[in-house]
Amino acid sequence: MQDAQALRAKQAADAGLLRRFSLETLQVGGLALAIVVFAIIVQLNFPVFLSLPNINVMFVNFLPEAIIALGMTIVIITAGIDLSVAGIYPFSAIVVGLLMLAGLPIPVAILLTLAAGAVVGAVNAFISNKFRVHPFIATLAILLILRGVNIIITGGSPVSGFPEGFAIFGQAGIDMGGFTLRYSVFIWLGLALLTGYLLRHHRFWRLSYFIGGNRRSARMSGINVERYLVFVYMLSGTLAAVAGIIVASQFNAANNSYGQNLELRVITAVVIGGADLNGGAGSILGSMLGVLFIAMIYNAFAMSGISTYWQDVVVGAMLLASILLGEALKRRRA
Amino acid sequence: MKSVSRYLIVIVLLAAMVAGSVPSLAQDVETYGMVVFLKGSEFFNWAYAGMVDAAARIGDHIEVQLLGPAEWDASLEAREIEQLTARGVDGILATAGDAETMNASIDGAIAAGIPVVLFDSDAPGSDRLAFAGTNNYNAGCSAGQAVAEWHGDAARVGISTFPGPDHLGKRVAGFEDCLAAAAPGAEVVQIVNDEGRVDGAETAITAMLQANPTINVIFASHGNPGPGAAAAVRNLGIVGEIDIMAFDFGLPVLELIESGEIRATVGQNPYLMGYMGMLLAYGARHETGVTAGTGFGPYASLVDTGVQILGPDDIDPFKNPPTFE
Amino acid sequence: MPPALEAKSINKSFGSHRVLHDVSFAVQAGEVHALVGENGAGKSTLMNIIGGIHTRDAGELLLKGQAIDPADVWQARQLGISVVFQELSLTPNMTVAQNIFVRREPTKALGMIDWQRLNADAQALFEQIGVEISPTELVGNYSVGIQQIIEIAKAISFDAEVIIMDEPTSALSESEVDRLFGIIADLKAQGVAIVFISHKLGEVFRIADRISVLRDGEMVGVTKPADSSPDEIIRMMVGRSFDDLYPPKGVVGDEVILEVRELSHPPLFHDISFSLRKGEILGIAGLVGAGRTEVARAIFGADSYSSGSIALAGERLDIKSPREAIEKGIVYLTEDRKVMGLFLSMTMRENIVSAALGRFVGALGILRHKEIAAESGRAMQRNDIRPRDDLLSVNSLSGGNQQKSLLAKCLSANPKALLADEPTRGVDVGAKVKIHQALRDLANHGVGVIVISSELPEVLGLSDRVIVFREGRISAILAGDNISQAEVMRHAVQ
Amino acid sequence: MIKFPGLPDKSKSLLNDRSVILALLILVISIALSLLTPAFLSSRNLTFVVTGMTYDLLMALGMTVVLLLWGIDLSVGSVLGLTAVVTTMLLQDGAAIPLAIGLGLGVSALCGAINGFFVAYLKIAPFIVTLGMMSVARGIATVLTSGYFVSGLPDAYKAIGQGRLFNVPYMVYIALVAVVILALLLRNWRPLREAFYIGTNPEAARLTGIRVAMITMGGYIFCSLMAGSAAIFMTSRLSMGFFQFGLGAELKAIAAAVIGGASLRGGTGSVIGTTLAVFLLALINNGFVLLKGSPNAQNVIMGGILVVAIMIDAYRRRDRDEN
Repeated sequence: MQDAQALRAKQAADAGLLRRFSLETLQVGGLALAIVVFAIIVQLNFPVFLSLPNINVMFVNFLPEAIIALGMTIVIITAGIDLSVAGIYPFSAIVVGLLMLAGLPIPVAILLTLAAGAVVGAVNAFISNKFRVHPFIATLAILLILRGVNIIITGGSPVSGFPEGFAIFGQAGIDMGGFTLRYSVFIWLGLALLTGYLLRHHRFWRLSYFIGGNRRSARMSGINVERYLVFVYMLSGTLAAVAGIIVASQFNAANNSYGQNLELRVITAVVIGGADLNGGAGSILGSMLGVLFIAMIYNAFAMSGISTYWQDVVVGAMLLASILLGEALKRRRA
Repeated sequence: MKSVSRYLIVIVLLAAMVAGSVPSLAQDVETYGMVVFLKGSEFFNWAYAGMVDAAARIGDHIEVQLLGPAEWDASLEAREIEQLTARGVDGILATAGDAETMNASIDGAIAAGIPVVLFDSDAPGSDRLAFAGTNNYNAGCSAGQAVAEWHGDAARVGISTFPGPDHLGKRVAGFEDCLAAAAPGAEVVQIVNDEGRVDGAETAITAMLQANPTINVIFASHGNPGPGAAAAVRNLGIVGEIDIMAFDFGLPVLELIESGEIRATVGQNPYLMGYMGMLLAYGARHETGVTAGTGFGPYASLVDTGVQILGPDDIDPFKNPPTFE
Repeated sequence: MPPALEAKSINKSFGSHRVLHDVSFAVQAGEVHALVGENGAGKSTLMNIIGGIHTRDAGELLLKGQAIDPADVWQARQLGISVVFQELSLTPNMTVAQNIFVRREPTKALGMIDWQRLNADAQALFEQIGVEISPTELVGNYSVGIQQIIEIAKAISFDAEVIIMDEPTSALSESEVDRLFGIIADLKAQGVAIVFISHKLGEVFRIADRISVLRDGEMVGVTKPADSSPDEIIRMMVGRSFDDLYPPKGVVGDEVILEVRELSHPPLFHDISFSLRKGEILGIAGLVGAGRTEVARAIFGADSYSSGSIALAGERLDIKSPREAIEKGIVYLTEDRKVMGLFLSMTMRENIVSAALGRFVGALGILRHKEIAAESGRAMQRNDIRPRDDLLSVNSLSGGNQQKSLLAKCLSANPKALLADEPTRGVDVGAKVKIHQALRDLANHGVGVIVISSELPEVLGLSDRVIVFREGRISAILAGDNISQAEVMRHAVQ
Repeated sequence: MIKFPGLPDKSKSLLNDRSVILALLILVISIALSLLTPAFLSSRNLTFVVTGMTYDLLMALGMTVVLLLWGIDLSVGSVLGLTAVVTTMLLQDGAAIPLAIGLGLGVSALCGAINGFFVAYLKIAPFIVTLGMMSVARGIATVLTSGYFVSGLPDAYKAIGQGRLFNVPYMVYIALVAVVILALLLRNWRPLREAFYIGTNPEAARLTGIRVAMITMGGYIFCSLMAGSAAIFMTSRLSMGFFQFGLGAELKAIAAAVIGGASLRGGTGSVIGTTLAVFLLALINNGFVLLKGSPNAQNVIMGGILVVAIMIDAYRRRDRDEN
């Protein structure tokens, strides 16, 4: 009786503005607001900015990052990190190309490539689980190895000359007049909606929040954390392979140079989107907004003709600013 | 909610910065973009200077801008071309970090009616209108011939390069072929990976020279290993015993040529690449009625900007590279 | 009728160390069976074997007469055995309902969670056990006490036939303990078998139907509360008797060491004023969440306060960090030794001298290792920390010795005033006596000691005066030899 | 009588068991290399192996301290680039050498201070803070130089990296002195001893009266200063400044520190271990060139070494992790 009253009183006291919304809502909302304001200001100066062709380019250009960010979000929710995506991405672009050039039918080549991405992900998880090293180190090792492997299997030269039907995944699309709405956008949209929905509502996928929030208690709840992480890293690897296949199709070529610093761009986007590197927090919606935000900054640079030398400075500063925002919100609620 | 507003202030400042640099949107302004595969390189700055000067010659209604990824990633470069296409610029000068990767984006720009001229490295499989640049095989060849002249059959060469970029492969192949042709007794002893870095070149070349004391020539296949090779030779205290053939004329290379530590460098003509590129693109934008696209008319399809082997007497014109902003 | 759960001749060794030796134990349906023993006696290991965390080397587990062999916690729970762990198994960033039903969420098609049913189920569960907790609130927003109740609700939700509670009251206030005991009585009436592990003999005698005592991995006896007494149980636990858990009180001087005036930090605490005299042990009682820890941490500079003043030996202090407090001579012994007190993977020596490194530096901050070793050796002996090897990592010590190390760490800083927050939490009787004695010795040497404890007998037995906290305010300051538990409780709740 | 045995083995002793493993590996590889190629075992070659590893060593030492504090610093490579550019541009403009070096190091210290401030006082995850700084510092270096090489450095400045004593470059001595001093300090100096406490349990360290924030910030400043020192050596040795100096150096430094015994979970780290690890990696690189290995395989080898190091470490820890 006594405590119930005290509790109610406490809840009433806590029900300030900040408490009424979840942290996630606030962070995602703030980011969405920032995107809108930014877009309006750029639009006022460059009327072409919000034209459909330009918006299309913004999306298409960061499609690989967006797809990889889906997996990275879940990895980060489980308090992990996956640097190897920047190796898997060119690796799968090369592999799918080599397999097709070897005469395999397109669907077979794609399936084998997706499987290869999943296997690399499984290796990441295996090293991290089995040898109890932080995934940062395990995936870093795999990233270095893959960068080397990519050079070796291509001999340093590009792979190209893919069969015609392959273009459907990254180049072909619906003609919208001024531009082509690529099918790959739908692939991304489908994957994003699917992972977003599952992560929110599916019993198994939600376990990632438990694992990231308190690994020990996840174990106590009978979750096989190690096995779950294998799933998560395989997912991340597979999504990186999807992105690699799309980019190979988009450029009708594959090259070991693809994906330089891609891991950092993806992590930046996911973190700007509100995911917590300590695990337990993050959302697909937030991450996608994060990718959009970065895509807009890059595009605004191309638009404005400001020396692109400033690009790195601005992206870095935005990252820090968004973190400060997140911290400020958290502290205000605490 | 104070923190949110603080966040917004940052955004507004950023946007204001973008907005502040807006060019006047007068009707007759034409915008041309240059896309390079490694932004922030002295070499491409020369090319951009050529573009800027050519644009100024055409008239002050021409605006130019430089874009490109900070790291060597051909797919990022293709993205920049797509962004310029979406923006609807009047012409694009691009250099192909990887020819195959660039084809689709270049074709997309051409399809959108934007003339695309390649410079420095070509994408011959694309619909690009023209190429102005060095024939990399020939550039390597010139270096090979020069080395053959220096040492004849006695030449024992170590090469510093890094795996990946297409044009480096061509330079090395040209070097090897022409050296073999001009001096059949000469030999390429070892090729090392400098990871594209100056300090990487120093470490790798130092080790190479010790493993192979017979080496008397080092060929640097790109701009960075030249100074690294000089440092390596200095390390071993054999300055003067090893001839270094560098590539390009970055200021450190020039300095080392003056001091005698580098014997010569393969000088390309990036300024002309940018200058010609601009003229070619402008020519394509404003066709004259003379049939174009066949290599005859206001723009040619291939312009070889050539190379020259630069020794101590040839380097003065390169000592004051252009600056921007 | 076979017992609800029976363990027969369980043996378990870790490496060469034998933890359980032929232990047999049984609990009937509808019975509350207390399991007591010193730390390291093997209680937790026994429960971990029953709960599926550890595997046994030999022996049998029978659930209602059927042999079982749970491979992990999950399996054990599905068999009907739920362990309520001392370290909470909840995830703070998820809602209450999600935590309770993790992996068992009611789902719609394809494994999609049915959120409405999930929250309704949790609501129903809380109504069943008569508590008011919001299923949609994040667990992290509730106090440890409430979390403990959520944890128990989770155990109940498995339709458990056997519920094992490992020190369930260690973080609970008195009223929360009452609530818990009400729940236990209900469960008992429903025929659930309950194993109740606790150090608090008062509670054990209050609720248990039978008491089993473990000592050094062997079952030394089973008895009924009516046929026994706390003294006898203690004798069974330690193999010898204790006349008194508490040292004789000392002589309190007149000189005030610590003077706290109108310290406030709404909403946590308001207008806290008291003085601590030289040689005095001042007890602070009150419910968990009444602001006791918060005040101590504010005095120590670990958290801030909004108004009021603190003076040490007449000198007004403006302490902003624990460092300044320690330099001035105020030391705080934290209630949570693992998270906030000790450096578990570091050696005992490094732990003991950690707060006093400043005393062992020479020019330019270079440490004098010889003096450090000497100080650490002295502290090991003075506090009777075993094993007597200060180069072992603290990880490898028992809970009691860890707590003694924590005390040694605080003492090595040469405090003038020591704020000891739950100095004997989770510690067995033997270590408890030693810690009590150490605190009294300290007071006798002229140090002012404040003891915050949720165990009323401890507060009363140890303290010269007792301050009672209620809802962030001081509700009474009691002095004299004959303060009664009832009197303290009255001030704490009313 | 209580006995006082020597210092505990864990990370306090100059030679912990990780170092022994590394030393053995180095020995094995050295023997193999000297049998395989005569060029390896010359004092000249070894001198240059050591010279070549100096930059990596300085950065790995800085990283060791940051890892010890349960942090990470991804910005060291960029800070190196920025310091290199700032120092050489000042020299190019005619600034006095000490002034240029001082300002250059000042810039690196400032980067470290900003990292440290965010991490220590605002309590933001170091991974993200330094990721941001990585972008910002590299970006500023790019903006400053517009991509040009910086050259025309005074001879007296070049002498720092190129000068020799007994045929060994000065910077090797300086690096050795840095190793010895840091090893001693890590064992005996109060702030660095306190870093072990902070890395093991930051909250407990705070309640123990340790200046957690200040020491953490100091660690980041130190780490950046080491990167800045590497920049001074690199620019004077190569007689040039370039904004891309140090590209990718952060991953090398982290790998070396981890192979040398530091943990990403804080609280451990060894100067000797890190030094040996850097040496090991340099030896392998050297052997790779001496044996005329294919340049393409180098990355695979480096990644493979990291994996092997992880496995060895897991094997070594297998007993400790029992509980």
